[in-house]
This record gives sequence, C-alpha cells and structure tokens, in this order.
Amino acid sequence: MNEATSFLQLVVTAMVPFILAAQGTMIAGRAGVFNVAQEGLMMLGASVGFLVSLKMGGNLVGLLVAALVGAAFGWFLGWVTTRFRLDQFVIGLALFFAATGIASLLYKVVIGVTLKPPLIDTLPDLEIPLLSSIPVVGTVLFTQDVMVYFAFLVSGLLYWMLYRTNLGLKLRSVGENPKAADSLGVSVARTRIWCSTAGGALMALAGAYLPMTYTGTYTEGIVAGRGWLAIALAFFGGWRPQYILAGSAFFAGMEVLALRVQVGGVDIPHQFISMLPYAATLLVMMFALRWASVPAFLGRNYDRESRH
Amino acid sequence: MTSVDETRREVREGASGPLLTMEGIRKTFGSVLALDGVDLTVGRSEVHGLLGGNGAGKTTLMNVLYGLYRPDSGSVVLDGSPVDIRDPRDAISHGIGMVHQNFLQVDTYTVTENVVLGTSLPSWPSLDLDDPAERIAELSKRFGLTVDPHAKVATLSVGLRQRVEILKALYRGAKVLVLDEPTTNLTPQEVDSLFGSLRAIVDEGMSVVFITHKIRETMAVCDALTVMRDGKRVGTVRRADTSASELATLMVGDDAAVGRVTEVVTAGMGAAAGTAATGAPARDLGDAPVRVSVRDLVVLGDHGVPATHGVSFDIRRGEVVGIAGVAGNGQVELAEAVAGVRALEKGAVEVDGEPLAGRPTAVWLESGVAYVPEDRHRDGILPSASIMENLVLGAQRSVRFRKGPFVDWKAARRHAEEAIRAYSVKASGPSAPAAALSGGNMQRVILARAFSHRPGFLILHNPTRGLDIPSTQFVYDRVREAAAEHSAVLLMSEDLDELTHLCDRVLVLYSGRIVGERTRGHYDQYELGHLMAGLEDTA
Amino acid sequence: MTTTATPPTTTAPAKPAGRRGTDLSWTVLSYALAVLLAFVVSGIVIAALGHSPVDAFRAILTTSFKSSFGFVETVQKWVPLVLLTLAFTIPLAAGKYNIGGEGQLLVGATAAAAVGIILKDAPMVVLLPLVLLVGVLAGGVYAWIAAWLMDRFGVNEILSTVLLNFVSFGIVDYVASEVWSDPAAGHPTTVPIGDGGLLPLVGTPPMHTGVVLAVLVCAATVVVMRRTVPGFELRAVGTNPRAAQVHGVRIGRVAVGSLVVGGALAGFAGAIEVAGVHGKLIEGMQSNYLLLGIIIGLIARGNALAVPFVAFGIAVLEVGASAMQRTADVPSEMVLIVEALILLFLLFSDVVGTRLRRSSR
Amino acid sequence: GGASGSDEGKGGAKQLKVAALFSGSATDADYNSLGLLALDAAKKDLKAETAHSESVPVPDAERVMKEYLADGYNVIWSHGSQYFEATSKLAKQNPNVTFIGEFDDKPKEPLKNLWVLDRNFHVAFYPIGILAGAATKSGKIGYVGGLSLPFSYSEVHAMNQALKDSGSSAKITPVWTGDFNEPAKAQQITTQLIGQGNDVIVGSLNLGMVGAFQATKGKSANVVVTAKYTDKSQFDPEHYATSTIYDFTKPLNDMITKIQGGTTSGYYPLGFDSGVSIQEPKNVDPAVAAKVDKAVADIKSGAITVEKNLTPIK
Ligand SMILES: Nc1ncnc2c1ncn2[C@@H]1O[C@H](COP(=O)(O)OP(=O)(O)OP(=O)(O)O)[C@@H](O)[C@H]1O
Ligand SMILES: Nc1ncnc2c1ncn2[C@@H]1O[C@H](COP(=O)(O)OP(=O)(O)OP(=O)(O)O)[C@@H](O)[C@H]1O
Ligand SMILES: [Mg+2]
Ligand SMILES: [Mg+2]
Repeated sequence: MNEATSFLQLVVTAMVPFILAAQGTMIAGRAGVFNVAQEGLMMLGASVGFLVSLKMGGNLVGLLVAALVGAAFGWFLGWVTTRFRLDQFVIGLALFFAATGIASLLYKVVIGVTLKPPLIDTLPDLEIPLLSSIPVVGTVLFTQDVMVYFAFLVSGLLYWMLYRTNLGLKLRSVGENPKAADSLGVSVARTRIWCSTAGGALMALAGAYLPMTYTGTYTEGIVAGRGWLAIALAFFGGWRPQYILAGSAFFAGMEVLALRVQVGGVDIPHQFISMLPYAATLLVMMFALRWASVPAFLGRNYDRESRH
Repeated sequence: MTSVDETRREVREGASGPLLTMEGIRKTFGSVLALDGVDLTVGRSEVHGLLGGNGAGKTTLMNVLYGLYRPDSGSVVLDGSPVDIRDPRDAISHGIGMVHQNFLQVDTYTVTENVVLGTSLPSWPSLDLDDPAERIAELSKRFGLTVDPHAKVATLSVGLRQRVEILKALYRGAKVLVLDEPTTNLTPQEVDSLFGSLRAIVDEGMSVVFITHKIRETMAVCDALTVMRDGKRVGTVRRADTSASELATLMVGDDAAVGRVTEVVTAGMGAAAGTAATGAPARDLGDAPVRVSVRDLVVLGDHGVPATHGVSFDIRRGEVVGIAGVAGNGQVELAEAVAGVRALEKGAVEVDGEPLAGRPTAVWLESGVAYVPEDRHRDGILPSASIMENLVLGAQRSVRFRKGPFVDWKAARRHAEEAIRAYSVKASGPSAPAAALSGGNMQRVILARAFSHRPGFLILHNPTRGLDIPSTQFVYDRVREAAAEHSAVLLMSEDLDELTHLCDRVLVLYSGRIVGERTRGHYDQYELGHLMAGLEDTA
Repeated sequence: MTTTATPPTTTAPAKPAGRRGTDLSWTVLSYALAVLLAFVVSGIVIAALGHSPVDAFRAILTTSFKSSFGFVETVQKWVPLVLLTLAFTIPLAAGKYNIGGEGQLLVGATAAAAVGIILKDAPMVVLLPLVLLVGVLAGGVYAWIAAWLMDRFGVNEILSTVLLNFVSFGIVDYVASEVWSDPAAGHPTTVPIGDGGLLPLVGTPPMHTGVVLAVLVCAATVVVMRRTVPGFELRAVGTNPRAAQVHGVRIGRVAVGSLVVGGALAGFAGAIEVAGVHGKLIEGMQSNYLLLGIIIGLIARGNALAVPFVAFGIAVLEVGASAMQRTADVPSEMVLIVEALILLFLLFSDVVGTRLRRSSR
Repeated sequence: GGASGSDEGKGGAKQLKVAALFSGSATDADYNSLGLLALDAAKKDLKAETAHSESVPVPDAERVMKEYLADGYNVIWSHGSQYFEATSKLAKQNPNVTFIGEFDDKPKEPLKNLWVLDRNFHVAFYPIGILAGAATKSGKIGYVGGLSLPFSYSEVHAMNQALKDSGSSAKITPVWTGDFNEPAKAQQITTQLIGQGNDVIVGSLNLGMVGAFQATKGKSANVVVTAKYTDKSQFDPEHYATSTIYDFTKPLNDMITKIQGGTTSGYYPLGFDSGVSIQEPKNVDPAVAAKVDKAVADIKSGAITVEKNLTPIK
C-alpha cells in the first residue's frame, strides 16, 4: 500500500464520526431542533457501544444499543422542547452533562479498577467485491469497515430523503416555516421529535464507532472535542448533507494532515500544527457565504397559538 | 383526498340546511377574552362575509375553525354532523381550507411544493411533482387563478402569492374556503378578479367565508354577512336586506360613535370602488417651499438587487404625499431609504436643504426625519422593554434624555407620562411593557415617539394597518396635525381609500419606479389600480 | 427571512410593576423546587449505586461553608465563573452566542502571563495593572476575530468561537511548553510571573483581591446595562434588533462591541486566574468554566443582577462535588448528573409555575 | 470547623490519614489505576485511612489538597508531576502535614515535610532504546509522545544515548499528539509513522497508547510496539514488545512507613530496584531480549549511568 492510499484510508476512517455526528446535528436542525449535546452523546455512545459489545458479544449489538440510547436522548430533547417548549439550548446542555456523567459512571460500575482493561474486537474491514480491486479508490473507499459504508449510505439517504421525497419536503418546511407546515397538516411536533430522535441515534453511533475502530476499549478522552466540532461542521456545511460530507472530508483531512506534517519531520512546533485544522476551517468560512445558510427556525420552539 | 369534483357532488347530494355552523365559541388568550360565545352559520354555495373592525375576533374565530386555536368552549357542525377539530390536519380532512392573513408559505419552495406540502403523493416515497403541477395548472385555469407552478414563491407578487394560498385549499378539496382579509394589497382590478374567482368557487358548490373590514367589499361579493365587534357577533344579515350605513352602525356600535369616526368608516363604505373617494378638492399649499427632496434614488433589496430605480420627488412644507402600490414593488426599501435606515446605492435625499445620503441613521433622526414603520411588532417596538424605554428609543443620545454617559431616566419618565396622557395610551403606566399593549395603543406609542422629534419629514408606512376604528381616526387626525405644523409627510399605504382621503398628491410606485402621479381632485381608484398593475398611464 | 440561528432571547420580559412581588417569590420557589427535586432524583441514583446520599449531599452543600477555607475557595471559583457568565450573557443580550469564553480566557491568561514574565522585575504599581489590562485586551482582541468574521464575512459566531477555543489550546500549550516553560512543573506551565504582577491577598485564609474586582465588574455591568446609553442600545438590540436599527442604533457595531466586551471579560478572568490564583499560565486552567458560564447565564436568564447569585450557587456545587467524591466515595461524575437534573427541573418548574400562575388568576 | 485539624496531634502514634490526587479516572488501567492500587495497599498493609480524588485538573489541585487538609488528612500524595508545584507550595504552608510529591528531577531546595518521588522515566527508556536499536531493521524508530514535557525529552535523550552506546545508527523520530489520552490521534500518527518505514514504535502515552496499538493490531506489518506503565500486551499480542512497568505500591509503602517513623522528608528515586521493571520482551529476537536484560543489569550495577537530560530535542 503506498503512502497516499494509507493517508486517504486514515482520512476516510476519521471522517466517520464527523459525518455521523454532523448529519445527526443536521437532520435535527433541519426540523428546527438545535442539539448541542453531541459531545456527551458521543461519550455515551462510546461507553454503551463498548460495554454492550463486550458483555453481549458482538459489535453490531453494541452499535444498535448505542443508537437506541442516543435515540432516547434525542427523543427526550425533541419531546420536551415541543411538548413543553423548553429552551433547546438549556436542555441540550443538560443532556450533554447527563450523558457525559452517565458514560463514565457506566464504565466505572461495569468494569471498575483493573490493570487489564477488557477489549473488544474492532470492526473488520469488509472488502466490497469487484469495487475493492480498483486501484487506490478500491482500497480507500471499498476496503473499509461497515460503519464507513453506513456513514456514506446515511449521507446519501439523507440527501435523497430531504430533497427527493415528500417526507423531506415536509421535514424541511418544519425548520423553515413551522406555521406554514402546521397549517397544512404537517405535524410540527412529531416531525421534530422524530428528527431529533434520529439525530441522537446518529450522534451516539458516531461515538460508538470510536472504540470500535481506534481503541477496542472505552477511554475517557476518546471523543476529544469531536462533538463540538460536529456543531461547527453543521454550520460549515450549511446544514446540507452533501456539504457536510465534503466538510467531514475537510475536517478529517486536516486532522490527519496535521499529524502527517509532524511525521514528515517538518520543523514547525507541533502545537501550531495542531491548530491547523481549526484555523484552516475559519479561513474557508470566510469564503463560504454562498452556501452557509441556516434553517430559519433553528433552535426556536414553535407555539401554534403565538402570533410570531 | 377528495378532489374538487367529489366535493361538488357531495355537497349537491348532501342534506339541505347550512353547510357550517359554529356555536358558542369562546376563546381567551391569557386574560384577553378574544371570542365571547360567537355563533356563525354559513349556508351552502354562498360567500359569507365576516365583517368587523380590527381586533373584533374574526381571525381568531376562523383559526378556531381551522384547528389552529383550541376554543375554551363551543361546537362546530359541518354538513349536519358535529366535528371535533383539534388541528389543521383535522380541518383539512373535513374539507376546510384557509387563506391566512399573513400568508403561510415556505419562501424557498416552489408553488407546487408549497401546494402539495402536507399531502400524500401517489409517487411515494419519491417526490414526483409532475402530476400535481398539472393538477395545479388545471385548477388555476378553472378558477381564474393563473400562476406558474414552478416559480419559487419568494419571487412572486402578493397577488400571485394569494392565488397560491387559494390553490392550496382547492387542491385539498375544500368545501369551505376561508379567506382572511384577502384584498389587502390587491389593486382594485385584482380585487375584481379575486371576486370573480370566488363566484366561480361557490358556483361549483363550495362556500366561502370572506373576512374584511371594508363594507364596500362585502357589499360587492357577499351573499350574507356576519358582523363582529369586541369578540361578539352583533348580527347576521343577507346582503340584499341591508345597506352600507346599517353595517357601519353595526360595526361601530352606535350612531353617535359613527359620527365621531365618520372619515374612517365612510372611506371604506362606498358601494363600489372608485366612486367613493375621489376626495375633496385640492388643498391650497400656497407657495410653501420644498422641504424634502429625493433625487434618483437607487436602493438595494434584501437580496442585493436594486429595489428602486431612480425615484425622485419633492415634498413641500405641510404637504402630504402618498405612495400607492402593491406591496413588494419597492415600498419597504423606499421607506427605509428615505428614513435613513437603508443605505442608498445612488441618489440624494435632502431635508431642509441638508444632504443626508451616506450619514448614519442617528443623523437623519437628528435632522428631523421620523419614521413610522409598517410592521410595528418587527420594526417599531422593543416588546419586553417598557413604554418609557420605547419612547426614548432613537433619542437616547439626544440631550433631552442624556446626562453624560447615562440615560436620564427621570426626564424619560416625565416625557412618557406626558405622552401617555396626550396620546391616550391605555396602559398601567410608563413602566408597563410594550408587549402588553394592544395594537392601537402600540401604534399610539410609536406615533408619540415619532412626533416628539418634531419631525420636519414624517414617513408613515401603513400606519393604520390592524388598528380599530377609533385608533385609525386618531392616526388620521395626527397626520393632519403634522401637515398643519408644516411637516412634509410621506404616506405609504396599501389602502387606496386611505391615500385618496389624506393625501394632497399620490404617486404610484411600480417595480421600483414612479409610474404616475395624481393630485387631489383627480383621484380615480381604477385608474390608480391600472397604474399599480404596471399598465401604461393613459391620462 | 432571517438566516441566523437566533433562538428567542432568554431575557425575561419586564413585568408590570404590580406583580413584581409575587413573581419574585414564584421565581425563588421554582428555583428551590428544582434544586430539591434534582437532589431527590440523584439521591435515588446514588443510593442505587450503593452509596449514602445523605453523606454525598452533606459534602456537596456544606464544603463551602463549614470552613473559612472552603468559603474562600468557593469565592475564588466564583470569580472566573461570574466573569465567563457575563462573557456569555452580554453578547447574548445582543442576540449573539459567544461560545468562545474558554479561548478568550486562555488567550487573556497567556497575554497576562507573558507581560508578567517579561517585566518580572517591574514594581507592582506598574506590573499589576499592566498584567490585568493586557489580559483584558487580549481577550477582547481574540473575541474580535470572531466578531470581525461575523461582521465582515457573515461567519456564524457559534462556529468561529468554538473553533477559536481549539486554536487557543495550541497557543497555551506552545507558550507553556516552549516559550517560557517551567521544566520543573511536570505539566505545560510557564515560569511564575513577577511578584509585582500578583494580586494582593487579604484575610486568612488568604483570598485574592481579584474577587473585589469581579464584584466591581458585576456592579458595573448592572449599571451600564440599566443606566447608560450603550447599555440601553445593547438591550434594545437584544429585544428587537430591527426596531433598534430603524431607530438609529448601529446594530452591527453593538453586536461586535458586545462580543468584544464579552471577550475582554473572559480575558480578565484569565488575567485574574494568573495574577490571583496560579501566578503563572497552566495548561488546562480554563477548567469547565465555559460550560458552567453558559449554564449560569441561562439559569439566570441573562439577568445581570441574578448572575452573581446563580454563579455562587454553581460554585458551591462545584466545590462540593469533589468533596462528595472524597467523603462519600460517590463517583465525581455524579455531579454532572446533579447539574443536569437541576437544569431540567428548573425549566420544568417554570412550565408548572406558569400554569399555576395562570390558573390562579 | 475542621480547618484546625492539621495543627493538632503532633507526634505520637496518630492515626494515618492518607489522601491521594489522581489526574484521571482510577479505572484507566494505567497511571491512575496504579496509584489507586498503591493507595489500597497502603490502606490494607498500614491500616491507614485513605481517600482519593479522581480526574483532578492541575489548576484545581491546590484546592482539592486544601480540602483534604481541612478534613484532617496528614499525608497527602499527589500522583503526577503536574501537581508538584502546588504540592510544594502547600507543603511550605502546612508544616505539620507530610506531602508526597512526584517530580522528574531532584528538587533544588528540599522541604522538611515533603517526600519527593523522582519518577526517573529516562532510566527505563535506556533499555527501551537498546531494544529499539537492536530490533529495528529499517533504522527508523518512532517515538509517540503526548505533550512535549521535559520528562518526555529525557526519554528520547536516554534512547539516543542507548543507540549511541550500542553503536546503532538508527534514527528516532519523536512526534507529539498533544494529549496523552487521545487514542484516535495516537492511532493516526502511529499508522503514519509505520507508513514512513518506522518499524519500532515507542509509546509514551497514557490512554492514548490503546490507539497506538490499534495501528498495528491485525496488520501483518513487521513492527513492534513498546508501551509504558503497565502490561499492555493484550492490546496487540502480535506486535507487542515490552513495557516499562511501574509499581507505586512499594515506594508508597516505604515512604509512608518512614513517615510513620517520623521521617517526613526525603528523596525517593524510582529505579530498577524500586518500582520500575522492564517486561520480558516479546516478538523480538532472543538476542535482543538479552541485550535489554544486560542493559538493565548494567544500570543496576552502575556500569551504565543514564544521563538525565530534560532539555528539548531539536
Ligand atoms: N395568538 C394570540 N395571542 C394573544 N391574543 C390574541 C391572539 N390572537 C388574537 N388575539 C387577540 O384576540 C382578539 C381578536 O383578534 P383577531 O386577530 O381575531 O381580530 P381580527 O378581527 O382578526 O382583527 P384584524 O382585523 O386586525 O385582523 C384581539 O384582542 C387580539 O389581540
Ligand atoms: N401575543 C400576545 N400574547 C398575549 N396577549 C396578547 C398578545 N398580543 C396582544 N395581547 C393582548 O391582547 C389585547 C388586545 O390586543 P389587540 O392588539 O388585538 O387589541 P385591539 O383589540 O385590536 O385593540 P386596539 O383597539 O388598541 O387595536 C392586548 O391588551 C394585549 O394585552
Ligand atoms: Mg388589534
Ligand atoms: Mg384578523
């Protein structure tokens, strides 16, 4: 395998948590629910995904349960912000705190102190027949683990759903003009709750992927700010699945490149190299006006009987 | 989903008796009693007018019917059977359609997308809009509601957007179509065409509830009408059995009150447009000097494209100049530009000889420009701030309300108390939050603020929109007063009656250009409508 | 159509004068109820984990008060909390979300430490004001980057401030491990700043006088917000930016200004941490002040008068948290859960309160 | 209140109350777990009353220690050199309490009530350097660190010394992830080091180490990996070479026993006879393992002195 191929393979792997968490943010946001609990939900996803895989044997079960737990959190956010119209930002932060706390607590309760941390198998690479034998592309894109395919598939599905289905038409209208949607019989609350639920599930999956590809075990620093970056990424991608996919490639590319620069022995203090991804993103944003739109009702609760 | 044809059949075959009955509807918002046991009966195949001053409860009643508001009590009977409408979905499934006062459209969607939104499509799960677009085209043709199904609604004029709203209801197979003040913003010609469509709709067996506060319109199109006042129904009459003056009395309460607010009521009372308000003869301004001069004004709209193309006019001391036009032809941009709120792309504005282009808004304010914006909730008030603070807004840096870096709240309070008295604002005091004020009282506060600047140039944009009759009269009186005190007044209104009533001169704005001018004594509303629609000036 | 994410302002609408008394008691009651419920629920969790809820809560609630030292620690923790809260709520009043308090604090601290180290022999009259001032300036400039990107290029401020936080981590790491690194510290830490740059201590146990400065900042904020022209304009932009603009307020400037002031306060917090608490720059000194600041701001609903009190409550909780783990052996993560529950119940009690109030009328 | 607790009961057989500060979760199976094990041993063996705080950020260390003081703890152990500053500061302020601080050097001015545990990480990295130099075929050795702290530099210097002493021409590439506990970055950077031809990876990370192993696990690459603190062979038995094993039980026991005996201050350097060992190398030539053993023996005997060089590497 040559250098470039292995570099790109690392990038593709690194994209997965960004894609999943940011698409989760996006799908909830397009319906108007601004979730800010990503960092916590990813921790929880990582912890639950690991523990379940360990105890029930099998990463797929782990991923599934993590998704369910994330979905429950997403559902809660959707429910209280539509049913009681509680402030989305506050609830989101509360959920972040709760999820972060529960994640570590669970690990402590289940595993406890040991010098031999239990391990799960990481996800195996699945070669897609035929496609995987294409030079470079085949290795980079088609010799990957199941979650890589899943992340790309989800992005494609979300794009198709948002712009090519009636469901998407309804969904987007809820984030753009909920009153109009409501007046046409689209259930604002139900749409928001579903989207928020799906978003929560994707965020938890993003977290669950980390132990299953990078460590084989849960560690406290495993999410390392990727949840917050997912929020930035949603804005960066203008809340559209296709740009978020591109943005994930950019974020992940920068993350891996920053390390590559060090390995290559470039004589810049490593602290500056580590700032590179963030500074580069800011630079790109200066020219992103064209695509950087935001759902009109993002973060705002809808009250049918209010006049605004 | 039922189609229009099925609806027609159902209605024809259905039992006789009224199509819709609402009984004892009561609705409160917090402590406000908006509807107090209102009854409404709408017959089959009729245009039923719902007439009342602003705040009478017309919209609220229809929102209850449409499932947007849950009533505290009351019942709805449709086609002989009681129905429970919990949300718009229920209403739609019962064949109720509503065109809202403020259009409820997703700006970024096309006409077709807006129309099909919320319906299920045969092409599930994918979104194939060819068939719906065809049906929309067909409906448009049938009811005289032509509109391009593929256009983005954001690019459409108000008149066309309204058609989209009606098409939404028709597409869903409405039996009862509610139109909430649909004529606002339409030219007289468009109003006629709308009325034509409404007749076509009832001819097909549907019924229409038509909300308005213009007596003339109800007389023109309704078969029957219900008059509301202060959240109560005050009467239901057949058009054939009533007269404009009887309706005026019902609306206002009693004859004596009608006397006090004659101007407002009579302005919208005439039996047909055009004949009513050709207005009094021209006022003699003598050789009053020019106070405001606007030259070659080019301003950009929100999307960066020019909204006005070289508008020029002068206003003399004490002159009231009106701008007529269908909303969306550059009014907002023009108003904001001459008020100093929106930057000028090109051109000049001089007030009392002082060039103001390029200066910050605060300088314009100091130079005597006062602006009463169209949307008072959005542009006019600080809702959670007190009346006192709202009155200070705009003058916070002037010496009147300032002591060094501090706001002189004592002076502000004195001023607020005075203003509340002088403008008869109904409020608990200067510290009451502006959000708690009714529309009319809010507008009084805004006027008080505008006038406390002793304006040399007063810009009013739709100043009476949403106000009840006494408040409208109050605004009219203030405008006259300002003119009498030699202010130059620019009045932009979508209400032709109001313009022809108050203005010495009316300019017509179309597509960002002044396309015509009429002076007092030469007003003809159809002619103005002709200009507003962008047709050649034939005079 | 608006294209920015501006959830409605959290500033509570002013209440008519007559109802103020009852509203205040409702507010206090709902806060008390929320805290109580949060403790009950987390108590159940703690018991389920096999620990003693009574011990746990005793630790949480009494650590700050049972010794003068605990109290001093709490007050010193209160300083960065209250400043970071204001760094969040002041821009919030103009409808802007400053999620960058962390970065602004760190950059302020870095600049303060730099001055304190470079001029370490300067006398206190010169050095101390300089250290604080430079911290304030640096924090302001750092926030200004985000404000400028927002104003000039329309870059969403949530995005830019979040990213700038990450950038600041690198800055601190670089300065503390390469530029003025203290090799003996065992952690990215700078050498100490000159003695002249340290805030004087008072009382026993000693408390740094930055506390006084923070109190002054709180008082000044209230006065500026309520009494001055810029404060008035800021509130105007917060309640209705369009109306403010129409009436001559330059909303772009106000928004930029509020972010810069917010950043300056966060930078001030950084400078005080350097000059009062650590005497140097330490990697990680931002702690979780950013998130706590946001939470405090939201609990206080942006009300500048309520901020210091809510911040104190959270400081008690935070100081109590580690005590809980020490004395009751409850995992420290439990505190996160308690805080989450308090937030949740607080919002819920609001809903319940509104309903009760409505039905009692 | 309890603030005066530390002033009373001078001398005599007072009840030992030992408090410890950990920088991360005690369930990390790494540095902090080692700390907790040592503390638990002290509790059992010495009948001490113990308490600990986990995940104490450096800036909070002073406050947390003060709380223990207020609660009457008389031995305070801050487990990690990042706490040393705060620890010696408090030691000066509280002469009646004994502190145990960790450091990577011999302190210039010893305090009367402060035990200094010098972790001497460089010592253990000399044999690692020997191993790396002997095991590498490409002549390229990757060192993965977290923060670029002096102790990390000393490790690289010690390895370089070992290479020089053994006549190896292999070259070390030191890289930093910026965080000892970020496994994903460790995985990415290790993968790239291997891609660059480095065939010995020397990890000096905490939780991040788990990620470094994932870069090799299941891959056929001819690479060996070394780790730090605990036996980490289960993370990748195929490529695992060895680890520098630390044990704080004995040092803590020793120091506390001395403290009980009245010796409240001292310098306790870690070394191959006090808490440090090199795990039996795997996946390398027996000859390589023998060289490592010899290096350890030479250090113990004093035949080799590993230079402690804390200066940055250029
Ligand atoms: N969503 C609401 N919240 C609070 N009060 C409301 C609401 N909607 C209507 N009201 C109040 O109910 C009353 C009736 O208002 P409504 O909008 O039905 O009047 P209207 O007859 O439609 O007037 P207009 O001619 O101005 O449209 C008014 O006092 C109004 O302030
Ligand atoms: N959004 C709202 N929520 C709750 N109450 C409201 C709201 N808007 C208005 N109100 C209340 O409704 C009342 C009537 O408002 P509205 O603007 O319709 O008055 P109105 O009947 O039209 O009076 P006016 O004659 O002054 O125009 C006000 O007193 C106000 O307190
Ligand atoms: Mg009204
Ligand atoms: Mg209405």
